[in-house]
Amino acid sequence: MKKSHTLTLITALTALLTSCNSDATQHSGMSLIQKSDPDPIILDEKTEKDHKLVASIKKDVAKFDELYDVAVIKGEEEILVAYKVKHMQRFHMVKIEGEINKMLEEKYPKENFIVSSDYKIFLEAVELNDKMKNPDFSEEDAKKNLEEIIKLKKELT
Amino acid sequence: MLKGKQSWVFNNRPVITATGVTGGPFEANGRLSGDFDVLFDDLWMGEDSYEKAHRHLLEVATNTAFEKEGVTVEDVQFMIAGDLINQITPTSIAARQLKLPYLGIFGACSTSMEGLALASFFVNYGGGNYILTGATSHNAAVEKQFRYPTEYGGQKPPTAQWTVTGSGVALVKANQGNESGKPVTTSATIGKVIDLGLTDPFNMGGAMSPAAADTILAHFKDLEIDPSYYDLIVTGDLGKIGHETTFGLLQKEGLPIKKEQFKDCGMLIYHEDQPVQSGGSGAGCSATVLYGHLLNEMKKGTYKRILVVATGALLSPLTVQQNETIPCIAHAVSIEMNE
Amino acid sequence: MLAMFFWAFVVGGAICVIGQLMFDVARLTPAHTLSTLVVIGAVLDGFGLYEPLADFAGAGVTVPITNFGNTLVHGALQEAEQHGIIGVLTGMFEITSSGISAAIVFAFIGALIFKPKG
Amino acid sequence: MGNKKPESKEVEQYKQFEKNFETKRPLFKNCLKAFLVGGFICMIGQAITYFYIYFFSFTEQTAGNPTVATMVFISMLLTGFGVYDRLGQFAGAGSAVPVTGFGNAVISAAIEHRTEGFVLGVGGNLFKLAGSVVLFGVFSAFVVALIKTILIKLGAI
Repeated sequence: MKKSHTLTLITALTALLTSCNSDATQHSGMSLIQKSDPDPIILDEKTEKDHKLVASIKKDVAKFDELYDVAVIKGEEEILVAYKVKHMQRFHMVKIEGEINKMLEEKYPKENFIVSSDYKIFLEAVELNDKMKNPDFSEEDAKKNLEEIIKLKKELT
Repeated sequence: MLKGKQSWVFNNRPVITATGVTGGPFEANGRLSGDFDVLFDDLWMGEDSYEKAHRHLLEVATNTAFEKEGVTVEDVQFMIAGDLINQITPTSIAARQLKLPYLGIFGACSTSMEGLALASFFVNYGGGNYILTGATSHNAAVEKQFRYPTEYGGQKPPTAQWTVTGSGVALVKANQGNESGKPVTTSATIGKVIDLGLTDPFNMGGAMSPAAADTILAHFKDLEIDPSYYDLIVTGDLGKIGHETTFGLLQKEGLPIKKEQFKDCGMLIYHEDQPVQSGGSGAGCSATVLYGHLLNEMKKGTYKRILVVATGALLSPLTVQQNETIPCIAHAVSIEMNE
Repeated sequence: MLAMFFWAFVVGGAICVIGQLMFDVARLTPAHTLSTLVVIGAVLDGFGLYEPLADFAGAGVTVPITNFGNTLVHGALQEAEQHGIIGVLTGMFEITSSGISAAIVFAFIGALIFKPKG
Repeated sequence: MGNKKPESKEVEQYKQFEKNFETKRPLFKNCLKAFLVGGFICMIGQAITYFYIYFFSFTEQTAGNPTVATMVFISMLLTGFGVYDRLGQFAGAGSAVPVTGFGNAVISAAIEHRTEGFVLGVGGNLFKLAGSVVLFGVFSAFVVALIKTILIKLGAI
């Protein structure tokens, strides 16, 4: 067989497997393996009322004992609620998502929610949370970032 | 001349005067590597397809036999040979290069003895001074045709067998009476097609056993002798399972055959630790082992008289897919040392 | 998440054991075995059982060939929701395509650069 | 056509007789090996899935496609280097059932028949082994999806 070709292939493979492992910070990186419990975030004008709202949302969602670790992000229109389901409960993930939606709709009729149990969404939420800590990460960027997350969630097949 | 129902006796004792035996890398690691004339360390043998490599095996074996005997194509009258590939093209194409009058034969893995029996018959009755006969198989080429692509990760059951990569050819020569110390063919028994309903292409040994047993029994019946006449009765490529089954069948028929005088080429050719499941198989199996190892042993004096029973499973991928049972055959040739 | 690896291993392994039993007990050829498994996957998704399994065991059920049947049905149903019956045909390869196209592309590349080892 | 002729007594007797000499397939050992190897392959698949979730914008739902593609790519390398057939002899269904086995079936056929040219050889034999999987996968999927869609349209579900 032709050595040169196979070499290129191997390098290609290794390149693929080792590429761009920079853009996941320690905190978010660990957030899949262990409970990270991020604080709720608010992306538009942060009134006392908003703070209460997101805190209570987080609390209410966390009440479901099928799941652990809840992240809440309040954008202008939508509120993103991402959570992790205890493994043995993953069979019922669809049902759980339904129940949470229902609960939120009833309890906070004014808000419109985007609920996801997807690791990726949670991961993004936590990353966004980290980025917020950085002062030169503007509110605009944050909002763009949230839109992207929501787009991700929408394209779930 | 015909003796009994299906056997010939060769009163003029045709001589197996020279042989050529080639093998592949897997055989080079085998138990009988010392008995091959030429061993290739690569399955491709410098050709660009397995089928061409297959043909190359036969060509090299043929030239080796010619050189040993010191003859050229001119001295040889006929070529009687075959292999396992569709329409035995590798052998036919080799015959094209050799420009010899050619009889292509197909007896699956029994081709070697079918050829030797016919060649001996011709020579015995003055049909030629020199007749070239032999059989060839190439593991990858045969796997490709009968099983899966060679790189496909299919699991072979313990009943499966490993197709030998190798070619064994012999020059059968009219006996001028001055042939002492040379092996001669004294009789042959042509087998019937026997099919006892086995369908598993991964258990050829089991399928071929009844054919082997039938031919062996017929041989002793026709020639009115018993197994003690031979130092060795060797089957072609039954493998472990077929070997034991056949031995069982022969005992059931009350044939006084002893375990130690009953062997199988498919079990001789490889080491225990080689991944060949039940043993070796293929047209090249009996050909390489007989024309290499066994004749060498006879010249050493280990055996005086042997009976070689080459077995063949006459199936094709098509018949297998159409759930046909496996028709099998076996041909026996008796070889003795000329005092 | 570590639990995910564990269950992927167990469930994936179990599916392979089923395959092995079809080889050795039912004496099916690989082609028959795999075809059967694909059909099973399709039927399971028809009953809506495949997705919960995938949520639970991840690659344990998305890597075995059964997933091929599952994704085919999935794509068909999704498309059917939007375009009605005809979507069943058009949507079939919506999701599955990657597996087949990858196999075809890499097979050709393989044929270009590799020779069978025998 | 599968000609199932009524089996004669002789055939029956011989089949029984032959069974005694046949080496039994090591069922338990085979199953164990299939379980371990198959499970391991799936675990690698899981790792690749998480790799795509982490470093690219794939969610749990969408990461399946790149994962399958990557597995098939790996199986091409293993097939080409002559490893996969040995693995198959050891693992049986453990390496045949995962999608890598599907890849191996297609790729091995392609490599094998290149000597007959790229059009008639590779092209003609590509799906020699895997074709049946595609056929039955697609057709059963069609039937299942059709039935389900009709039932939904009729409001049965």
